[in-house]
Amino acid sequence: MQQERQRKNNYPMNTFMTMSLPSDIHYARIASKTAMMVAEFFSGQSGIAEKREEFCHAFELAVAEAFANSVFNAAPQEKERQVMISFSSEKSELMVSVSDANPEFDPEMQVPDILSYPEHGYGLVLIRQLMDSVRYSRQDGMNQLSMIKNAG
Amino acid sequence: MQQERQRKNNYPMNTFMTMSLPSDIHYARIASKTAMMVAEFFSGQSGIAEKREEFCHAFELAVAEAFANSVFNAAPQEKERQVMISFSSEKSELMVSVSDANPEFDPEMQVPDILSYPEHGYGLVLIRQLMDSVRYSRQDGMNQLSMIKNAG
Amino acid sequence: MTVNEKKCKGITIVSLNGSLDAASAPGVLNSSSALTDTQSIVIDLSGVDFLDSSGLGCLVGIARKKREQGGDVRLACLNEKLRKVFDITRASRLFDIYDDAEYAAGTAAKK
Amino acid sequence: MTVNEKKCKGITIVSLNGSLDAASAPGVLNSSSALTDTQSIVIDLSGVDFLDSSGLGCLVGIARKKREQGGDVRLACLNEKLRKVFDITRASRLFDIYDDAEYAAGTAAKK
Ligand SMILES: Nc1ncnc2c1ncn2[C@@H]1O[C@H](COP(=O)(O)OP(=O)(O)O)[C@@H](O)[C@H]1O
Ligand SMILES: Nc1ncnc2c1ncn2[C@@H]1O[C@H](COP(=O)(O)OP(=O)(O)O)[C@@H](O)[C@H]1O
Repeated sequence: MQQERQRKNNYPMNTFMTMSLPSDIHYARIASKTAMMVAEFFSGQSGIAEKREEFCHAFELAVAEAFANSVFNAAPQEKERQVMISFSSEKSELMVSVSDANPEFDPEMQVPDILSYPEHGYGLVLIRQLMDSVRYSRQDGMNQLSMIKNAG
Repeated sequence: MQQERQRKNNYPMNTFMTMSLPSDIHYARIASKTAMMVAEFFSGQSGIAEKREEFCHAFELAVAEAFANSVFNAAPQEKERQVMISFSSEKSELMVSVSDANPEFDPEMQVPDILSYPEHGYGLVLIRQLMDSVRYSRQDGMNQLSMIKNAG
Repeated sequence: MTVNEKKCKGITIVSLNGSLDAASAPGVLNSSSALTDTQSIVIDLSGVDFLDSSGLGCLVGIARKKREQGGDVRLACLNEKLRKVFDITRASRLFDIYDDAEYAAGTAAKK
Repeated sequence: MTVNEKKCKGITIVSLNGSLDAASAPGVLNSSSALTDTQSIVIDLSGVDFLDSSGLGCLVGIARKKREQGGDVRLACLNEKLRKVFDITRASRLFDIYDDAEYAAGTAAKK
Protein backbone atom coordinates (compact mmCIF):
# COMPACT_ATOMS: atom_id res chain seq x y z
CA MET A 1 0.00 0.00 0.00
CA GLN A 2 2.76 2.38 1.05
CA GLN A 3 4.67 1.36 -2.03
CA GLU A 4 1.61 2.02 -4.20
CA ARG A 5 1.19 5.50 -2.81
CA GLN A 6 4.80 6.27 -3.52
CA ARG A 7 4.44 5.05 -7.03
CA LYS A 8 1.35 7.19 -7.42
CA ASN A 9 3.32 10.22 -6.35
CA ASN A 10 5.86 9.49 -9.02
CA TYR A 11 3.04 9.82 -11.50
CA PRO A 12 1.87 13.41 -11.20
CA MET A 13 -0.89 13.68 -13.75
CA ASN A 14 -3.27 16.46 -14.51
CA THR A 15 -6.90 15.40 -13.98
CA PHE A 16 -9.03 17.11 -16.61
CA MET A 17 -12.34 15.29 -16.45
CA THR A 18 -14.36 13.42 -13.83
CA MET A 19 -17.64 11.52 -13.77
CA SER A 20 -19.77 9.95 -11.10
CA LEU A 21 -22.24 7.32 -12.30
CA PRO A 22 -24.75 5.02 -10.63
CA SER A 23 -23.31 1.65 -9.65
CA ASP A 24 -25.69 -0.03 -12.10
CA ILE A 25 -24.51 -2.23 -14.94
CA HIS A 26 -26.71 -0.37 -17.42
CA TYR A 27 -24.35 2.61 -17.10
CA ALA A 28 -21.29 0.53 -18.04
CA ARG A 29 -21.75 1.25 -21.74
CA ILE A 30 -22.13 4.99 -21.12
CA ALA A 31 -18.89 4.91 -19.11
CA SER A 32 -17.01 2.85 -21.69
CA LYS A 33 -18.20 4.87 -24.69
CA THR A 34 -17.28 8.09 -22.93
CA ALA A 35 -13.83 6.69 -22.21
CA MET A 36 -13.49 5.78 -25.88
CA MET A 37 -14.46 9.32 -26.93
CA VAL A 38 -11.95 10.86 -24.51
CA ALA A 39 -9.26 8.54 -25.87
CA GLU A 40 -10.22 9.45 -29.45
CA PHE A 41 -9.89 13.13 -28.74
CA PHE A 42 -6.67 12.66 -26.76
CA SER A 43 -4.98 10.47 -29.37
CA GLY A 44 -6.19 12.69 -32.19
CA GLN A 45 -4.03 15.39 -30.72
CA SER A 46 -0.93 13.49 -29.77
CA GLY A 47 -1.21 9.97 -31.13
CA ILE A 48 -0.02 8.02 -34.14
CA ALA A 49 -2.89 7.34 -36.54
CA GLU A 50 -2.50 3.57 -36.97
CA LYS A 51 -2.32 2.89 -33.24
CA ARG A 52 -5.31 5.10 -32.56
CA GLU A 53 -8.03 2.47 -32.92
CA GLU A 54 -6.20 0.10 -30.63
CA PHE A 55 -5.64 2.89 -28.10
CA CYS A 56 -9.33 3.85 -28.08
CA HIS A 57 -10.51 0.26 -27.80
CA ALA A 58 -8.15 -0.28 -24.86
CA PHE A 59 -9.86 2.51 -22.93
CA GLU A 60 -13.34 1.44 -24.03
CA LEU A 61 -12.82 -2.14 -22.87
CA ALA A 62 -10.74 -1.43 -19.76
CA VAL A 63 -13.37 0.97 -18.44
CA ALA A 64 -16.14 -1.51 -19.24
CA GLU A 65 -14.29 -4.16 -17.23
CA ALA A 66 -13.41 -1.94 -14.28
CA PHE A 67 -16.93 -0.50 -14.15
CA ALA A 68 -18.54 -3.96 -14.22
CA ASN A 69 -16.22 -5.09 -11.42
CA SER A 70 -17.26 -2.08 -9.35
CA VAL A 71 -20.93 -2.87 -9.87
CA PHE A 72 -20.77 -6.61 -9.31
CA ASN A 73 -18.52 -6.52 -6.25
CA ALA A 74 -20.30 -3.78 -4.34
CA ALA A 75 -20.95 -4.35 -0.66
CA PRO A 76 -24.65 -5.24 -0.48
CA GLN A 77 -25.49 -2.98 2.47
CA GLU A 78 -24.61 0.27 0.72
CA LYS A 79 -27.33 2.15 -1.11
CA GLU A 80 -27.10 4.87 -3.73
CA ARG A 81 -23.66 3.65 -4.69
CA GLN A 82 -21.69 5.58 -7.27
CA VAL A 83 -18.71 4.66 -9.41
CA MET A 84 -16.24 7.50 -9.97
CA ILE A 85 -14.21 7.82 -13.15
CA SER A 86 -11.47 10.35 -13.72
CA PHE A 87 -9.30 11.09 -16.72
CA SER A 88 -5.80 12.48 -16.32
CA SER A 89 -2.89 13.01 -18.64
CA GLU A 90 0.76 13.86 -18.82
CA LYS A 91 2.42 14.35 -22.20
CA SER A 92 1.20 11.52 -24.46
CA GLU A 93 0.00 9.31 -21.59
CA LEU A 94 -3.69 9.05 -20.78
CA MET A 95 -4.81 7.66 -17.42
CA VAL A 96 -8.30 6.61 -16.43
CA SER A 97 -9.07 5.82 -12.80
CA VAL A 98 -12.14 3.93 -11.63
CA SER A 99 -13.02 4.24 -7.93
CA ASP A 100 -15.60 2.66 -5.68
CA ALA A 101 -16.34 2.03 -1.99
CA ASN A 102 -16.24 -1.77 -2.36
CA PRO A 103 -14.23 -4.15 -0.17
CA GLU A 104 -10.48 -4.24 -0.83
CA PHE A 105 -9.34 -6.72 -3.50
CA ASP A 106 -6.22 -8.19 -5.01
CA PRO A 107 -5.67 -6.71 -8.47
CA GLU A 108 -3.07 -9.34 -9.41
CA MET A 109 -5.60 -12.16 -9.77
CA GLN A 110 -4.68 -14.53 -12.60
CA VAL A 111 -7.07 -15.91 -15.20
CA PRO A 112 -8.06 -19.54 -14.58
CA ASP A 113 -7.00 -22.17 -17.13
CA ILE A 114 -8.94 -21.46 -20.31
CA LEU A 115 -9.29 -25.17 -21.10
CA SER A 116 -11.50 -25.59 -18.02
CA TYR A 117 -14.05 -23.24 -19.67
CA PRO A 118 -14.06 -20.49 -17.03
CA GLU A 119 -17.04 -18.15 -17.39
CA HIS A 120 -15.53 -15.44 -15.16
CA GLY A 121 -12.19 -14.02 -14.11
CA TYR A 122 -11.02 -12.47 -17.39
CA GLY A 123 -11.58 -8.81 -16.45
CA LEU A 124 -8.37 -7.83 -14.69
CA VAL A 125 -6.31 -9.93 -17.09
CA LEU A 126 -7.76 -7.98 -20.01
CA ILE A 127 -7.11 -4.68 -18.27
CA ARG A 128 -3.49 -5.56 -17.56
CA GLN A 129 -2.89 -6.62 -21.17
CA LEU A 130 -4.68 -3.67 -22.79
CA MET A 131 -2.90 -1.03 -20.73
CA ASP A 132 0.75 -0.07 -20.37
CA SER A 133 0.47 0.05 -16.61
CA VAL A 134 -2.17 -0.55 -13.95
CA ARG A 135 -2.04 0.71 -10.38
CA TYR A 136 -4.28 -0.23 -7.51
CA SER A 137 -4.65 1.82 -4.37
CA ARG A 138 -6.83 1.60 -1.30
CA GLN A 139 -7.37 4.86 0.57
CA ASP A 140 -10.11 6.14 2.88
CA GLY A 141 -12.22 3.06 2.26
CA MET A 142 -12.08 3.49 -1.50
CA ASN A 143 -10.58 1.28 -4.19
CA GLN A 144 -8.95 3.08 -7.08
CA LEU A 145 -7.79 1.26 -10.18
CA SER A 146 -5.68 3.55 -12.36
CA MET A 147 -4.98 2.47 -15.93
CA ILE A 148 -2.38 4.21 -18.05
CA LYS A 149 -1.57 3.94 -21.74
CA ASN A 150 0.71 5.90 -24.01
CA ALA A 151 -0.85 7.23 -27.21
CA GLY A 152 2.53 7.57 -28.91
CA MET B 1 -33.60 35.09 -8.36
CA GLN B 2 -35.57 34.45 -5.19
CA GLN B 3 -38.42 33.33 -7.34
CA GLU B 4 -36.11 31.00 -9.27
CA ARG B 5 -34.90 29.36 -6.11
CA GLN B 6 -38.42 28.76 -4.95
CA ARG B 7 -39.29 27.20 -8.24
CA LYS B 8 -36.24 24.97 -7.97
CA ASN B 9 -37.39 23.77 -4.58
CA ASN B 10 -40.69 22.77 -6.08
CA TYR B 11 -38.73 20.47 -8.33
CA PRO B 12 -37.10 17.93 -6.03
CA MET B 13 -35.21 15.66 -8.37
CA ASN B 14 -32.85 12.84 -7.67
CA THR B 15 -29.38 13.51 -9.14
CA PHE B 16 -27.94 10.22 -10.34
CA MET B 17 -24.96 11.21 -12.48
CA THR B 18 -22.52 14.10 -12.64
CA MET B 19 -19.63 15.09 -14.89
CA SER B 20 -17.02 17.79 -14.86
CA LEU B 21 -15.36 18.53 -18.22
CA PRO B 22 -12.79 21.01 -19.43
CA SER B 23 -14.27 24.27 -20.69
CA ASP B 24 -12.97 23.49 -24.17
CA ILE B 25 -15.21 23.25 -27.21
CA HIS B 26 -13.65 19.92 -28.22
CA TYR B 27 -15.40 18.31 -25.26
CA ALA B 28 -18.84 19.52 -26.39
CA ARG B 29 -19.42 16.42 -28.47
CA ILE B 30 -18.40 14.12 -25.60
CA ALA B 31 -20.88 15.97 -23.37
CA SER B 32 -23.68 15.89 -25.92
CA LYS B 33 -23.22 12.24 -26.86
CA THR B 34 -23.15 11.27 -23.21
CA ALA B 35 -26.38 13.20 -22.66
CA MET B 36 -27.90 11.36 -25.60
CA MET B 37 -26.87 8.00 -24.15
CA VAL B 38 -28.32 8.86 -20.74
CA ALA B 39 -31.57 9.92 -22.43
CA GLU B 40 -31.61 6.69 -24.44
CA PHE B 41 -31.26 4.59 -21.35
CA PHE B 42 -33.77 6.68 -19.40
CA SER B 43 -36.42 6.65 -22.11
CA GLY B 44 -35.85 2.98 -22.81
CA GLN B 45 -37.10 2.32 -19.32
CA SER B 46 -39.98 4.74 -19.02
CA GLY B 47 -40.59 6.26 -22.44
CA ILE B 48 -42.87 5.70 -25.41
CA ALA B 49 -40.94 4.21 -28.33
CA GLU B 50 -41.92 6.62 -31.10
CA LYS B 51 -41.04 9.73 -29.10
CA ARG B 52 -37.75 8.25 -28.02
CA GLU B 53 -35.61 9.55 -30.88
CA GLU B 54 -36.95 13.04 -30.47
CA PHE B 55 -36.37 12.85 -26.72
CA CYS B 56 -32.76 11.73 -27.14
CA HIS B 57 -32.00 14.35 -29.79
CA ALA B 58 -33.41 17.05 -27.51
CA PHE B 59 -30.85 16.16 -24.83
CA GLU B 60 -28.04 15.74 -27.34
CA LEU B 61 -28.64 19.16 -28.87
CA ALA B 62 -29.58 21.06 -25.71
CA VAL B 63 -26.39 19.93 -23.97
CA ALA B 64 -24.31 20.81 -27.04
CA GLU B 65 -25.79 24.32 -26.99
CA ALA B 66 -25.47 24.86 -23.26
CA PHE B 67 -21.92 23.50 -23.24
CA ALA B 68 -20.85 25.72 -26.14
CA ASN B 69 -22.34 28.74 -24.36
CA SER B 70 -20.38 27.88 -21.24
CA VAL B 71 -17.15 27.63 -23.23
CA PHE B 72 -17.60 30.74 -25.39
CA ASN B 73 -18.80 33.04 -22.62
CA ALA B 74 -16.19 32.17 -20.01
CA ALA B 75 -14.55 35.01 -18.14
CA PRO B 76 -11.10 35.32 -19.71
CA GLN B 77 -9.17 35.63 -16.45
CA GLU B 78 -10.11 32.20 -15.15
CA LYS B 79 -7.85 29.27 -15.90
CA GLU B 80 -8.52 25.57 -15.69
CA ARG B 81 -12.22 26.22 -16.11
CA GLN B 82 -14.60 23.30 -15.92
CA VAL B 83 -18.17 22.85 -17.07
CA MET B 84 -20.33 20.75 -14.75
CA ILE B 85 -23.15 18.59 -16.01
CA SER B 86 -25.60 16.72 -13.83
CA PHE B 87 -28.47 14.40 -14.64
CA SER B 88 -31.49 14.12 -12.38
CA SER B 89 -34.86 12.50 -12.67
CA GLU B 90 -38.27 12.24 -11.10
CA LYS B 91 -40.80 9.77 -12.48
CA SER B 92 -40.69 10.07 -16.29
CA GLU B 93 -38.94 13.48 -16.30
CA LEU B 94 -35.26 13.76 -17.05
CA MET B 95 -33.35 16.92 -16.13
CA VAL B 96 -29.88 17.92 -17.25
CA SER B 97 -28.16 20.89 -15.62
CA VAL B 98 -25.15 22.66 -17.07
CA SER B 99 -23.17 24.87 -14.68
CA ASP B 100 -20.24 27.25 -15.05
CA ALA B 101 -18.52 30.12 -13.26
CA ASN B 102 -19.21 32.59 -16.11
CA PRO B 103 -20.75 36.05 -15.69
CA GLU B 104 -24.50 36.13 -15.06
CA PHE B 105 -26.69 36.21 -18.18
CA ASP B 106 -30.29 36.59 -19.25
CA PRO B 107 -31.66 33.21 -20.36
CA GLU B 108 -34.74 34.76 -22.00
CA MET B 109 -32.81 36.21 -24.97
CA GLN B 110 -34.83 36.08 -28.19
CA VAL B 111 -33.50 34.98 -31.58
CA PRO B 112 -32.85 37.87 -33.97
CA ASP B 113 -34.93 38.13 -37.15
CA ILE B 114 -33.95 35.18 -39.34
CA LEU B 115 -34.29 37.25 -42.53
CA SER B 116 -31.33 39.39 -41.44
CA TYR B 117 -29.13 36.28 -41.66
CA PRO B 118 -27.99 36.13 -38.03
CA GLU B 119 -24.99 33.84 -37.54
CA HIS B 120 -25.42 33.64 -33.76
CA GLY B 121 -28.07 33.76 -31.11
CA TYR B 122 -29.97 30.54 -31.84
CA GLY B 123 -28.69 28.52 -28.87
CA LEU B 124 -31.08 29.39 -26.06
CA VAL B 125 -34.03 29.52 -28.48
CA LEU B 126 -33.28 25.94 -29.51
CA ILE B 127 -32.96 24.86 -25.90
CA ARG B 128 -36.30 26.40 -24.93
CA GLN B 129 -38.08 24.77 -27.87
CA LEU B 130 -36.51 21.33 -27.44
CA MET B 131 -37.24 21.10 -23.72
CA ASP B 132 -40.47 21.10 -21.74
CA SER B 133 -39.05 23.56 -19.25
CA VAL B 134 -35.84 25.50 -18.70
CA ARG B 135 -34.76 27.08 -15.43
CA TYR B 136 -31.87 29.43 -14.85
CA SER B 137 -30.34 30.08 -11.47
CA ARG B 138 -27.37 32.07 -10.25
CA GLN B 139 -25.90 30.95 -6.94
CA ASP B 140 -22.44 31.28 -5.33
CA GLY B 141 -21.03 32.83 -8.50
CA MET B 142 -22.23 29.94 -10.66
CA ASN B 143 -24.73 29.87 -13.51
CA GLN B 144 -26.92 26.81 -13.69
CA LEU B 145 -29.17 26.11 -16.64
CA SER B 146 -31.55 23.23 -15.89
CA MET B 147 -33.39 21.64 -18.77
CA ILE B 148 -36.27 19.25 -18.20
CA LYS B 149 -38.18 16.99 -20.58
CA ASN B 150 -40.78 14.32 -20.03
CA ALA B 151 -40.09 10.97 -21.69
CA GLY B 152 -43.77 9.95 -21.57
CA MET C 1 -15.72 16.85 -40.31
CA THR C 2 -14.64 15.96 -43.84
CA VAL C 3 -15.50 18.03 -46.91
CA ASN C 4 -15.69 16.72 -50.49
CA GLU C 5 -16.51 18.40 -53.78
CA LYS C 6 -17.89 17.14 -57.07
CA LYS C 7 -19.34 18.78 -60.18
CA CYS C 8 -22.83 17.95 -61.41
CA LYS C 9 -24.46 19.76 -64.36
CA GLY C 10 -21.84 22.49 -64.01
CA ILE C 11 -22.72 23.10 -60.37
CA THR C 12 -20.37 22.22 -57.50
CA ILE C 13 -21.87 19.93 -54.87
CA VAL C 14 -20.03 20.22 -51.56
CA SER C 15 -20.61 17.19 -49.31
CA LEU C 16 -20.09 17.59 -45.60
CA ASN C 17 -19.57 14.54 -43.36
CA GLY C 18 -19.57 14.30 -39.59
CA SER C 19 -20.78 16.74 -36.95
CA LEU C 20 -21.29 20.31 -38.11
CA ASP C 21 -21.03 22.01 -34.74
CA ALA C 22 -19.26 24.60 -32.63
CA ALA C 23 -16.02 22.61 -32.75
CA SER C 24 -15.97 21.92 -36.48
CA ALA C 25 -17.81 24.89 -38.04
CA PRO C 26 -14.87 27.34 -37.87
CA GLY C 27 -12.70 25.00 -39.95
CA VAL C 28 -15.29 24.24 -42.62
CA LEU C 29 -14.98 27.53 -44.52
CA ASN C 30 -11.25 26.98 -45.01
CA SER C 31 -11.67 23.46 -46.31
CA SER C 32 -13.35 24.35 -49.61
CA SER C 33 -13.09 27.59 -51.57
CA ALA C 34 -16.42 26.75 -53.25
CA LEU C 35 -18.10 27.56 -49.91
CA THR C 36 -16.76 31.12 -49.91
CA ASP C 37 -16.43 32.21 -53.55
CA THR C 38 -19.26 33.75 -55.62
CA GLN C 39 -20.46 30.68 -57.55
CA SER C 40 -23.78 28.99 -56.78
CA ILE C 41 -23.43 25.65 -55.01
CA VAL C 42 -25.35 22.79 -53.48
CA ILE C 43 -24.38 21.59 -50.00
CA ASP C 44 -25.11 17.90 -49.52
CA LEU C 45 -25.79 17.28 -45.83
CA SER C 46 -26.57 13.55 -46.09
CA GLY C 47 -23.35 12.75 -44.20
CA VAL C 48 -24.01 15.22 -41.39
CA ASP C 49 -25.34 13.33 -38.38
CA PHE C 50 -25.43 16.27 -36.00
CA LEU C 51 -25.96 20.02 -36.44
CA ASP C 52 -25.96 22.61 -33.70
CA SER C 53 -26.61 26.36 -33.75
CA SER C 54 -22.99 27.14 -34.64
CA GLY C 55 -23.24 24.80 -37.61
CA LEU C 56 -26.46 26.47 -38.63
CA GLY C 57 -24.83 29.89 -38.23
CA CYS C 58 -22.07 28.74 -40.56
CA LEU C 59 -24.60 27.76 -43.26
CA VAL C 60 -26.48 31.04 -42.80
CA GLY C 61 -23.22 32.96 -43.19
CA ILE C 62 -22.41 31.11 -46.41
CA ALA C 63 -25.88 31.93 -47.79
CA ARG C 64 -25.62 35.60 -46.89
CA LYS C 65 -22.21 36.04 -48.56
CA LYS C 66 -23.17 34.11 -51.71
CA ARG C 67 -26.37 36.09 -52.15
CA GLU C 68 -24.70 39.44 -51.55
CA GLN C 69 -22.47 38.54 -54.48
CA GLY C 70 -25.22 37.25 -56.75
CA GLY C 71 -24.67 33.57 -56.09
CA ASP C 72 -26.80 31.10 -54.18
CA VAL C 73 -26.66 28.00 -52.01
CA ARG C 74 -29.13 25.12 -51.96
CA LEU C 75 -29.20 22.43 -49.31
CA ALA C 76 -29.87 18.73 -49.81
CA CYS C 77 -30.54 15.64 -47.71
CA LEU C 78 -31.29 16.88 -44.22
CA ASN C 79 -32.18 14.13 -41.77
CA GLU C 80 -34.93 14.54 -39.14
CA LYS C 81 -32.54 15.95 -36.55
CA LEU C 82 -31.26 18.63 -38.92
CA ARG C 83 -34.77 19.54 -40.09
CA LYS C 84 -35.74 20.09 -36.47
CA VAL C 85 -32.98 22.71 -36.11
CA PHE C 86 -34.11 24.44 -39.31
CA ASP C 87 -37.75 24.39 -38.26
CA ILE C 88 -37.26 25.75 -34.74
CA THR C 89 -35.03 28.60 -35.87
CA ARG C 90 -37.15 29.21 -39.00
CA ALA C 91 -33.94 28.95 -41.03
CA SER C 92 -35.98 26.84 -43.47
CA ARG C 93 -37.28 30.21 -44.73
CA LEU C 94 -33.74 31.12 -45.82
CA PHE C 95 -32.97 28.01 -47.86
CA ASP C 96 -34.31 25.94 -50.71
CA ILE C 97 -34.04 22.45 -49.30
CA TYR C 98 -34.05 19.34 -51.52
CA ASP C 99 -34.15 15.62 -50.87
CA ASP C 100 -31.56 14.93 -53.57
CA ALA C 101 -28.29 16.78 -54.20
CA GLU C 102 -28.14 16.09 -57.97
CA TYR C 103 -31.73 17.23 -58.45
CA ALA C 104 -30.86 20.40 -56.52
CA ALA C 105 -27.87 20.93 -58.83
CA GLY C 106 -30.19 20.53 -61.83
CA THR C 107 -32.59 23.21 -60.63
CA ALA C 108 -29.67 25.51 -59.86
CA ALA C 109 -28.23 24.99 -63.36
CA LYS C 110 -31.56 25.80 -65.05
CA LYS C 111 -32.00 29.06 -63.19
CA MET D 1 -28.73 -6.76 -28.16
CA THR D 2 -30.92 -8.43 -30.77
CA VAL D 3 -30.75 -12.13 -31.64
CA ASN D 4 -31.82 -13.68 -34.97
CA GLU D 5 -31.82 -17.25 -36.21
CA LYS D 6 -31.65 -18.81 -39.66
CA LYS D 7 -31.01 -22.31 -41.02
CA CYS D 8 -28.17 -22.99 -43.45
CA LYS D 9 -27.29 -26.54 -44.64
CA GLY D 10 -29.34 -27.89 -41.73
CA ILE D 11 -27.31 -25.93 -39.19
CA THR D 12 -28.80 -23.04 -37.19
CA ILE D 13 -26.88 -19.77 -37.49
CA VAL D 14 -27.59 -17.46 -34.55
CA SER D 15 -26.74 -13.83 -35.33
CA LEU D 16 -26.08 -11.48 -32.44
CA ASN D 17 -26.28 -7.70 -32.93
CA GLY D 18 -25.19 -4.93 -30.60
CA SER D 19 -22.93 -5.00 -27.53
CA LEU D 20 -22.37 -8.42 -25.98
CA ASP D 21 -21.39 -7.27 -22.52
CA ALA D 22 -22.12 -7.45 -18.81
CA ALA D 23 -25.47 -5.71 -19.28
CA SER D 24 -26.72 -7.77 -22.22
CA ALA D 25 -25.08 -11.18 -21.75
CA PRO D 26 -27.50 -12.48 -19.07
CA GLY D 27 -30.47 -11.97 -21.42
CA VAL D 28 -28.90 -13.60 -24.47
CA LEU D 29 -29.36 -17.20 -23.36
CA ASN D 30 -33.11 -16.69 -22.94
CA SER D 31 -33.55 -15.13 -26.36
CA SER D 32 -32.82 -18.23 -28.43
CA SER D 33 -33.25 -21.86 -27.42
CA ALA D 34 -30.71 -22.84 -30.09
CA LEU D 35 -28.02 -21.33 -27.82
CA THR D 36 -28.85 -23.69 -24.98
CA ASP D 37 -30.11 -26.94 -26.53
CA THR D 38 -27.88 -29.81 -27.67
CA GLN D 39 -27.69 -29.11 -31.43
CA SER D 40 -24.50 -27.79 -33.07
CA ILE D 41 -24.75 -24.15 -34.11
CA VAL D 42 -22.80 -21.27 -35.64
CA ILE D 43 -22.83 -17.91 -33.87
CA ASP D 44 -22.46 -15.03 -36.32
CA LEU D 45 -20.79 -12.13 -34.52
CA SER D 46 -20.60 -9.73 -37.48
CA GLY D 47 -23.17 -7.47 -35.84
CA VAL D 48 -21.41 -7.37 -32.47
CA ASP D 49 -19.48 -4.11 -32.19
CA PHE D 50 -18.32 -4.59 -28.61
CA LEU D 51 -17.50 -7.63 -26.49
CA ASP D 52 -16.36 -7.59 -22.88
CA SER D 53 -15.28 -10.37 -20.53
CA SER D 54 -18.88 -11.11 -19.48
CA GLY D 55 -19.82 -11.49 -23.14
CA LEU D 56 -16.87 -13.81 -23.63
CA GLY D 57 -17.87 -15.77 -20.51
CA CYS D 58 -21.33 -16.21 -22.02
CA LEU D 59 -19.86 -17.69 -25.23
CA VAL D 60 -17.53 -19.95 -23.23
CA GLY D 61 -20.50 -21.18 -21.19
CA ILE D 62 -22.46 -22.00 -24.35
CA ALA D 63 -19.48 -23.96 -25.74
CA ARG D 64 -19.02 -25.93 -22.54
CA LYS D 65 -22.69 -26.97 -22.32
CA LYS D 66 -22.95 -27.88 -26.00
CA ARG D 67 -19.81 -30.01 -25.89
CA GLU D 68 -20.79 -31.77 -22.69
CA GLN D 69 -23.90 -32.89 -24.58
CA GLY D 70 -22.14 -33.87 -27.80
CA GLY D 71 -22.91 -30.70 -29.73
CA ASP D 72 -20.63 -27.88 -30.80
CA VAL D 73 -20.48 -24.15 -31.45
CA ARG D 74 -18.50 -22.37 -34.14
CA LEU D 75 -17.97 -18.63 -34.27
CA ALA D 76 -17.93 -16.43 -37.35
CA CYS D 77 -17.05 -12.86 -38.31
CA LEU D 78 -15.15 -11.42 -35.35
CA ASN D 79 -13.93 -7.87 -35.90
CA GLU D 80 -10.50 -6.69 -34.70
CA LYS D 81 -11.80 -5.61 -31.31
CA LEU D 82 -13.39 -9.00 -30.66
CA ARG D 83 -10.31 -10.89 -31.86
CA LYS D 84 -8.25 -8.92 -29.37
CA VAL D 85 -10.42 -10.20 -26.50
CA PHE D 86 -10.11 -13.78 -27.75
CA ASP D 87 -6.35 -13.47 -28.19
CA ILE D 88 -5.58 -11.95 -24.78
CA THR D 89 -7.68 -14.50 -22.89
CA ARG D 90 -6.54 -17.35 -25.17
CA ALA D 91 -10.22 -18.17 -25.73
CA SER D 92 -9.29 -18.60 -29.41
CA ARG D 93 -8.00 -22.02 -28.31
CA LEU D 94 -11.56 -23.01 -27.34
CA PHE D 95 -13.28 -22.10 -30.59
CA ASP D 96 -13.13 -22.74 -34.30
CA ILE D 97 -13.37 -19.24 -35.70
CA TYR D 98 -14.43 -18.55 -39.30
CA ASP D 99 -14.60 -15.45 -41.49
CA ASP D 100 -17.94 -16.50 -42.97
CA ALA D 101 -20.99 -17.85 -41.13
CA GLU D 102 -22.34 -19.93 -44.04
CA TYR D 103 -18.95 -21.52 -44.66
CA ALA D 104 -18.80 -22.35 -40.93
CA ALA D 105 -22.25 -23.96 -41.19
CA GLY D 106 -21.01 -26.02 -44.16
CA THR D 107 -18.03 -27.41 -42.23
CA ALA D 108 -20.28 -28.19 -39.26
CA ALA D 109 -22.75 -30.02 -41.49
CA LYS D 110 -20.03 -32.20 -43.06
CA LYS D 111 -18.64 -33.33 -39.73
N1 LIG E 1 -13.90 -2.92 -8.00
C1 LIG E 1 -13.82 -4.07 -7.31
N2 LIG E 1 -14.31 -4.15 -6.07
C2 LIG E 1 -14.22 -5.30 -5.36
N3 LIG E 1 -13.65 -6.42 -5.82
C3 LIG E 1 -13.14 -6.40 -7.07
C4 LIG E 1 -13.19 -5.24 -7.86
N4 LIG E 1 -12.60 -5.51 -9.06
C5 LIG E 1 -12.20 -6.79 -8.99
N5 LIG E 1 -12.51 -7.35 -7.80
C6 LIG E 1 -12.23 -8.73 -7.38
O1 LIG E 1 -11.31 -9.31 -8.29
C7 LIG E 1 -11.87 -10.50 -8.88
C8 LIG E 1 -11.38 -10.69 -10.29
O2 LIG E 1 -11.93 -9.73 -11.16
P1 LIG E 1 -11.97 -10.00 -12.73
O3 LIG E 1 -10.61 -10.38 -13.18
O4 LIG E 1 -12.54 -8.81 -13.38
O5 LIG E 1 -12.90 -11.24 -12.92
P2 LIG E 1 -14.45 -11.42 -12.61
O6 LIG E 1 -15.00 -10.08 -12.25
O7 LIG E 1 -15.00 -11.98 -13.87
O8 LIG E 1 -14.49 -12.38 -11.46
C9 LIG E 1 -13.37 -10.31 -8.77
O9 LIG E 1 -14.05 -11.53 -8.80
C10 LIG E 1 -13.47 -9.60 -7.41
O10 LIG E 1 -13.38 -10.52 -6.37
N1 LIG F 1 -23.23 29.81 -19.93
C1 LIG F 1 -23.27 31.13 -20.24
N2 LIG F 1 -22.43 31.99 -19.62
C2 LIG F 1 -22.47 33.30 -19.90
N3 LIG F 1 -23.27 33.84 -20.83
C3 LIG F 1 -24.13 33.05 -21.49
C4 LIG F 1 -24.18 31.66 -21.23
N4 LIG F 1 -25.11 31.11 -22.04
C5 LIG F 1 -25.63 32.12 -22.75
N5 LIG F 1 -25.05 33.30 -22.44
C6 LIG F 1 -25.37 34.62 -23.02
O1 LIG F 1 -26.57 34.50 -23.76
C7 LIG F 1 -26.36 34.87 -25.12
C8 LIG F 1 -27.27 34.11 -26.04
O2 LIG F 1 -26.89 32.76 -26.11
P1 LIG F 1 -27.35 31.88 -27.34
O3 LIG F 1 -28.83 32.03 -27.49
O4 LIG F 1 -26.87 30.50 -27.13
O5 LIG F 1 -26.68 32.51 -28.61
P2 LIG F 1 -25.14 32.66 -28.99
O6 LIG F 1 -24.35 31.88 -27.99
O7 LIG F 1 -25.06 32.12 -30.37
O8 LIG F 1 -24.90 34.15 -28.91
C9 LIG F 1 -24.89 34.64 -25.36
O9 LIG F 1 -24.38 35.40 -26.43
C10 LIG F 1 -24.30 35.05 -24.01
O10 LIG F 1 -24.19 36.45 -23.94
